[in-house]
Amino acid sequence: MEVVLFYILAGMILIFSVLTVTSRRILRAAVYLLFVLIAAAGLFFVLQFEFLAAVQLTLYAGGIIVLIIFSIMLTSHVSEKLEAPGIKKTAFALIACAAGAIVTISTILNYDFPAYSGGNVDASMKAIGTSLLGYKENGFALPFEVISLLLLAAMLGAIIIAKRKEN
Amino acid sequence: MRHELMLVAVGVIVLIMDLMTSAETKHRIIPVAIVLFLVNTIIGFLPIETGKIFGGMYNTDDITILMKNAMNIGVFIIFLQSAEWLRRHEDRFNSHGAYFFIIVASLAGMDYLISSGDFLMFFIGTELATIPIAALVAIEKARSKSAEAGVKLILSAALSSGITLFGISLIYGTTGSIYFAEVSKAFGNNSLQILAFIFIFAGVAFKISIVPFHLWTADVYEGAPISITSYLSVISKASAIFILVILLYKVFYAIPDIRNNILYATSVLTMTIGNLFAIRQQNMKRFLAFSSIAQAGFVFLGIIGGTQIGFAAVVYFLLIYVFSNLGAFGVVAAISCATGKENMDDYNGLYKNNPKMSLVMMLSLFSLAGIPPVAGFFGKFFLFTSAAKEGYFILVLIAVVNVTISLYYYLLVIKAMFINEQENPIERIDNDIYTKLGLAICAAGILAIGFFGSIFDFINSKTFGAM
Amino acid sequence: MIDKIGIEQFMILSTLMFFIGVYGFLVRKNLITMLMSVELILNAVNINFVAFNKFYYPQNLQGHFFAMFVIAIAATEVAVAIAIIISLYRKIRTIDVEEVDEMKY
Amino acid sequence: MNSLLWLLAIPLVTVFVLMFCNDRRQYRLSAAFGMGLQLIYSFYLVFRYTAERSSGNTEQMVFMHEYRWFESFNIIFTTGIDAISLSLIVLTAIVTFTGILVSWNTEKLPKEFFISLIVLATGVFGFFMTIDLFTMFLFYELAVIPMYILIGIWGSGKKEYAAMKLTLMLMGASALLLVGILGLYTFSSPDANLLSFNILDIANANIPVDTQRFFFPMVFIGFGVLGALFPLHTWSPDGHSSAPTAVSMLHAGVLMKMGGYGCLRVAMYLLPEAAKELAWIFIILTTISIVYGAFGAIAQKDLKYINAYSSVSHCGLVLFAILMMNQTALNGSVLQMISHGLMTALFFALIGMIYERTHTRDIRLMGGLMKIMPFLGVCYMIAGFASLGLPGLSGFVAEINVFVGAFMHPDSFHRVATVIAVSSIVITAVYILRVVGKLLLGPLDEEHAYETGDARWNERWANVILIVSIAAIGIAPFWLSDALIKSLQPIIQKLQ
Amino acid sequence: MITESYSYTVAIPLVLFFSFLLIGLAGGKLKPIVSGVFGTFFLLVSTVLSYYTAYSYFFVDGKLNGAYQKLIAYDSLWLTFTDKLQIHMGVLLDPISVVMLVVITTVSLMVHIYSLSYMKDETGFSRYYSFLSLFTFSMLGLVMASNIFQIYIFWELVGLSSYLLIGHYYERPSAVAASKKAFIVTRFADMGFLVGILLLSSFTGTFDFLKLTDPNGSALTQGSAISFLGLSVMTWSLLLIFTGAAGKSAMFPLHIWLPDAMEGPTPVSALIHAATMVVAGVYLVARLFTIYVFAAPDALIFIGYIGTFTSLFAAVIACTQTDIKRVLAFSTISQIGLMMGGLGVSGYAGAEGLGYTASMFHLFTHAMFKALLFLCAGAVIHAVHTNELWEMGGLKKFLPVTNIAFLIGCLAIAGIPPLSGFFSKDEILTAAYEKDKILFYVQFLVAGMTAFYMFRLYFGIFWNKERDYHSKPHEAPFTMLFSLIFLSIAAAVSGFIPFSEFVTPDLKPFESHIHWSIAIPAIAIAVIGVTLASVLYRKDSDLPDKISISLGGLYKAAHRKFYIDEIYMFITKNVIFNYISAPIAWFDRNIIDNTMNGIAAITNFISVKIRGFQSGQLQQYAYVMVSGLIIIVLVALYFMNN
Repeated sequence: MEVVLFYILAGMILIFSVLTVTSRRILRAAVYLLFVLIAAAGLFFVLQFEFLAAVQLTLYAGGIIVLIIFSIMLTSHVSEKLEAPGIKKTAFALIACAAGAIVTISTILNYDFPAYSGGNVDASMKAIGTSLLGYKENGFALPFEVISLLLLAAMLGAIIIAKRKEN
Repeated sequence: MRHELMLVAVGVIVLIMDLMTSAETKHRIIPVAIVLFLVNTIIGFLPIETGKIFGGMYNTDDITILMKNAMNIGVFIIFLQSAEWLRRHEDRFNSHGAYFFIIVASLAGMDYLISSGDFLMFFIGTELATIPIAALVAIEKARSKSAEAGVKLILSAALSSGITLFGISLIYGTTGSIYFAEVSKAFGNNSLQILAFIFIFAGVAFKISIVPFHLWTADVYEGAPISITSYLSVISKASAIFILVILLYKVFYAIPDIRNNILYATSVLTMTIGNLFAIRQQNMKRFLAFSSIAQAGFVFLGIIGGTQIGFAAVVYFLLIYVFSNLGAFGVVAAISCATGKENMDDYNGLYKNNPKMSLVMMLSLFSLAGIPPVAGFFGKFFLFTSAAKEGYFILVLIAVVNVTISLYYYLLVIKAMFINEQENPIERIDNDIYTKLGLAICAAGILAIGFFGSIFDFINSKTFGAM
Repeated sequence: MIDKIGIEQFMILSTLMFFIGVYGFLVRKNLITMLMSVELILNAVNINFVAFNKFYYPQNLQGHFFAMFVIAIAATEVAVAIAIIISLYRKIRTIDVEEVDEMKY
Repeated sequence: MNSLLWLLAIPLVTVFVLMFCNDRRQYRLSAAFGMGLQLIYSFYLVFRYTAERSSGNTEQMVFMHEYRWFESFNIIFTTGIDAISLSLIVLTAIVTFTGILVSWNTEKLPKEFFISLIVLATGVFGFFMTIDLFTMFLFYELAVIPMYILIGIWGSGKKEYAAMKLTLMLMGASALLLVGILGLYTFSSPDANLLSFNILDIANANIPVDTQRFFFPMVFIGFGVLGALFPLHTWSPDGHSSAPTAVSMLHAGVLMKMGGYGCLRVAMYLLPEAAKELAWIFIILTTISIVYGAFGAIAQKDLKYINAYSSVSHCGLVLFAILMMNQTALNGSVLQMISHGLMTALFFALIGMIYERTHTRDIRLMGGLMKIMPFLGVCYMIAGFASLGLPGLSGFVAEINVFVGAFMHPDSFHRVATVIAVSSIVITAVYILRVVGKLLLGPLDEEHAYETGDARWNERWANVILIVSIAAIGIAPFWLSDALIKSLQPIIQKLQ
Repeated sequence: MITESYSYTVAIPLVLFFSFLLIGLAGGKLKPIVSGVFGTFFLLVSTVLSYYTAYSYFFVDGKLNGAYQKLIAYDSLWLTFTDKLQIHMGVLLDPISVVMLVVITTVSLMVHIYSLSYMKDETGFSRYYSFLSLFTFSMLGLVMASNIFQIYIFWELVGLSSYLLIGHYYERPSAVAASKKAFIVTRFADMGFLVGILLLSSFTGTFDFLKLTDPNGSALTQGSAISFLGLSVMTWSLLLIFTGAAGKSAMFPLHIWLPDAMEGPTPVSALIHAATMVVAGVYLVARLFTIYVFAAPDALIFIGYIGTFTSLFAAVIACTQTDIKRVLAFSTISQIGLMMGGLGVSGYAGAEGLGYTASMFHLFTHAMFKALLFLCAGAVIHAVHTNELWEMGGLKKFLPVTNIAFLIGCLAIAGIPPLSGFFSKDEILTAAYEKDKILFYVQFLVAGMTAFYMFRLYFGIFWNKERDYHSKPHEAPFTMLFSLIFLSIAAAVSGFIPFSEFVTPDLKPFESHIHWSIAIPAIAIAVIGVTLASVLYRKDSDLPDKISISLGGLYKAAHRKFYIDEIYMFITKNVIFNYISAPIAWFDRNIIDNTMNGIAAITNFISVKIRGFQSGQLQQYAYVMVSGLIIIVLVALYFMNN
């Protein structure tokens, strides 16, 4: 069951990823990206990280994609078709990415991964909550706090840039 | 942790004040922010406990504290130098508070970065240091270059953090931890981990602008407001170098050969290419951008041997680099702010009307070039010495040849200021007290650091060597 | 069950996704689509983290949290990036990356 | 305070005082006063040194003082002098002082000029008084850099090109030198914690011959470029001809000596085995230098170019002598450094004065100047005679030491090289007399509007000081030579 | 042998050095005549001391066990090369140096006195006297030198003073050129001298004459064993030293500077270029004679041949010159050639040393009569303001004293008894006859030619047709005449000095007497020469022109000094300047310099070429980044797996 699900999701991810980066209609690309993200959330479900899947759906699918779509609306016409990238550019990029992928995958395949040792991950809300606020090892209070600073700063930054001139 | 908390406090106070002041009185924030930051800088020097907290996510030791203090001083100087610019551009963006807050937050990010004990804090620190700054890069709405620079920075930064993250994920997968201490134990000599290491290295190298990850640098430096350019070229670069050393010698120390070969090659490439590009630059900011790329190449000479003294030389060099580069940027900023001129040709005959600024510029450039008796000489000399001690004579030779090339273009600026003449040289510029103070601090630092050998000895006593 | 799949499959998936993202970043002409490619990259990383967490290190939640923070940071990154892109768009009326080359050489 | 530190303190205080002066009178008076004091002090040092030696001090270096600087690298600023460095210090003091006298009427930015000049001199003083490689290198670069500004601002002709070329070539050379110095440092002790930059310490270290072979060329070329080693001498003609008078004096008179001194003190002394093995390459190069420079000078038309090529030839002789590695030749090389320093300073001073009056340096456009400026003319002839090695002037003493020393080698390679080198005395005579004939003698070229007037008091003093020094060495070389020989012994022992 | 009693001799040159400094530094402020008187006074002091030295050396205490001693009268260390090899400044007294002292001071004093009026109206009078002092100082230092390096030092200094004095009229381009030529040619020769010294000292290990010329010493044997290109190293070094001597003494082919040197004031020609400096080469060979004769007889033979050839060569040219000073100059060359020839045929011990003695004798007498001739020529030129022989004539009635003096000089040089030249020349011819007949015949011929060209000069000046003079020539003032008279007497009587009693190679006197079998033919040929000259030149006739036309090319060649000057000109101007110097200068500016500039240009070129990387295209940046990353990975993995 999970195996099948995995392959379905993986297939979805790959196909939609490819579509995301190749579709010439920008809005469609955004939608394909959404599918990729949802599929990834599906994978998280399969791996029993329900909370993360939820975060993925809300933040990514809900937040980021919406943001992206808004910005697309602001900057381009919906019907507009993107120019296809130059052949040379595509070819070079393909070569580089293919080479990268081949190298990485072959390295991965050569790596002697240990056997599956996982049991059930305790990704319950309680465990997540304790970890998130823990300040001992495997506690994530510090990053959690720091990221709030990041969010504040980034928000301010985004605001002062996006704000139109006041005159 | 005090440094970071202090910074957050300073940032928040400034931000609240910004909210409470009206548009007409906005400029009053500037002195307050500067004084607050000065207080913060001074407090940073008070003794502080070292150790690990948050289960090892956050480490401090004497050398990180020293580094943080140095960065504080640097940012203080940047604040001093940007006061004039902020006042003049008041109408363009009405948010001094945001400006100060973002820089302070970003600085806090760097503090976290160099204190980080795990990859998560490393990653968040990096992003905190970069993302808000990207916003500031794009802040000058009147100039399209500013926005272009912002786009280039944030997109390439995103790509680089993607690459780093991929590496981190592989490290996590193969070692089972994101904590440096545990990763280092499990890290070994196998292909996948080396691949992961290189991915992470690429991410950090991007921040340091190491060839071939450097191309964003010049465009971003040129487009950004000068104070942000100085920030990126000095503080951001310094912290990235620092964390690179920690990664190389506290985490990935098990692969000395590969590490050294990579450092060797990238170092040679970086200084050579940085220099070759710098030769032809006309825009001062772009010029300093390439010069700072080349400088980063030299730093690797201190890192490559992996000795304690080498690391001390790196920190010492960074300390000097803060003063030298900020001195140069300070002058560029003052001139750009007063006249809008940023080209080298505009500097012709600068000495005639602005002798003091020309002298500060000269000192800074000499320091960058490594000419005695200013501090840069000592910084470079020690980098080279530490590499030579480990037998990297050819590398040192390449480096010193590059120093000579770099001298050429530094001399071009000096030539413009002192030797060339033009009919209408830049008029006498009356800098405000902040700029003067900022330049004076730089000049004093450049002149003094080399003479007090104890500074280096102090650093050396605090640093760690190869594991 | 999940152990039937094997970590390699996850990793190949993520690697492919990663490089598809990189490819997108390298060829897409629109700044926003480049940003979307970055999201692909980050997601690929997340899959890795989560899979490793699940497969080998279930005793704690490091991979899980890492993925979470990555998502959060991705969000801020996108926010700021979009703000800058829009600001740029206001100036030069285009978001074609190939036309963003006022500064060069 | 250590007696040697005054050599740094006096110029630095002078620079400091200069910063607060505000008219030309004050600038030049304080500069002249400071450098005059330095000159007096350097003579006082000679006195102290002689007293020290006669009281039985047989240390290699006297007035040794150590100032710990960078403990971590074991960098210790160590001062100390022997007769070689002392005589070069005195030379520097003389040339600097006369340089200031010659620049008495600098119009353009006089304050900056004097400051740069004194900073340059400080570098040279520092270079000669230290015996640790780190500080030596520091002062070396300190002396080279003000050159750029001095030539660039106050120079003439293709000054920017010349300044850049000079600076880059010298700094390029210092790149090699730096690697060499770091190599010496690295191999100065088998124990990594006891590495040292101190020359005396390194001299005691047994550096493997393979290593020496690697570093010797670097150090030798590094210093050699400053000593105008063929084919890396091309900075010299352009640089000297574009530089203002005092700078040419200091550069040709003193800075080029740093090259020779460095070759002797660092390359030969610290890397003796490699020196013996590789000397032949450099003997060939320096022999070419000697003859090539002299022939080059024959074809020149610009007074400064003539003198610059002549410097190539004479400095070639310095390096040539150093490579001969015996007491007489080494003594000759030091004497030649001093002698060339004095006479080339005199030459450049005179060329500057003549130029000031005729507004040209092209010898084809001048003639019969002896008639209207006899004092300068006589001085020029004396300089010329010193240059062509006339007995009674310093050049002769130096040259015969070199030739006699070089000829002590019984093999034909050295002898042929020596004979070729000896031939330079004829070629030198040719170009010197050619200039003297065209410039000073013959009918007066009335067409050129000469500013009449012979030397002014400051110029007279400058010339007289230099000429007296040249003649003193030429007439009574024994004292100097004897002191030098004693100080050369440690180096010679290493080279045996 | 070191002696204290002669230590005052060191003052002989030093007085003059002081005089040089005094007049030279204060010259501008003194009245010209005061400088002249000062100079003359100091020289007088020197002269008196020299005479006293000569007296006490030769007649009081110079001799020990029947042989004259080499005395070191003064010695001080000047420069140390090594513990063994040192340059001393010293005074060596032996017969030849004492004789030279007398010669130099005498002639110099005469010239000083003569110049008081001769140079009276010239600018640079003080300068002239200071340089004369310098010259005399250097020359005295040269002859008194106790070691070969000291000789070299003063050798250079006399060269300098010669340069300065030739160029006295420095506004005349010809004088400047002549002085330059003199200096450079002798300098070139000195280079050989220096190399010779270096070579000699490198295997004998000493510069000291006492050691070098000790016939029993070790110096003579060293170096003879090592050979180079067929000759022993010793021979090489002595030949090289002879090069120096040849340069100074104007031996063929280094003679070219001497005729030109006549551009200097005439008294200078008398002093330097006739009596003293030009014989320094002879003196040098005589000084080293022991070593020549024992260690390198080949070199000595060579010297003999060179000297004799030069004497013939110069005599031929002298017959064709029309500038009276140049005739005298070639005559000088010719006579010095004879001296060299005399040295070349000499042996060492006893009467075999006749050549040596004769040579020094001739040096002595030649100094007197040649100085006399030059001073007379000066008086003539003073009177008629020209140097051209054919612009003079019939002066005997205007210049009676000069006429007589000149005649005495001519008779002396022609070798007519009982004037001095006869005795010395006779000894040279005798020595040659005994050693080498070829040399004898050549010298014999030269003797005749000498008589011919000297009387050609004499008759040309004082007899012949009277020319139109701008102003009536008048006799020289008293100071000049005094010198002429003094020197006439010396030239007339100095032949009676029994030189072999005093000056011999082995320092032991021997008896010598006139060899009538050689003397009579010699007198005969001299008389023939005089007669021939009298026939041709006593009256104005076109016979000389006819003869010269009939000689054709030969005459022209001789008149043009056998084109030696042109050859030199070609070598210096074309070969050295155009084919060596100018190309080197070009090479330096264009090849070497452009290599350096080229490095800079290449750097710049690369910089331009790679700027495409910085295209401003974000995606290209990213592409470089990604591909860079992948390349690093590939390389790293490759190295790891290998």
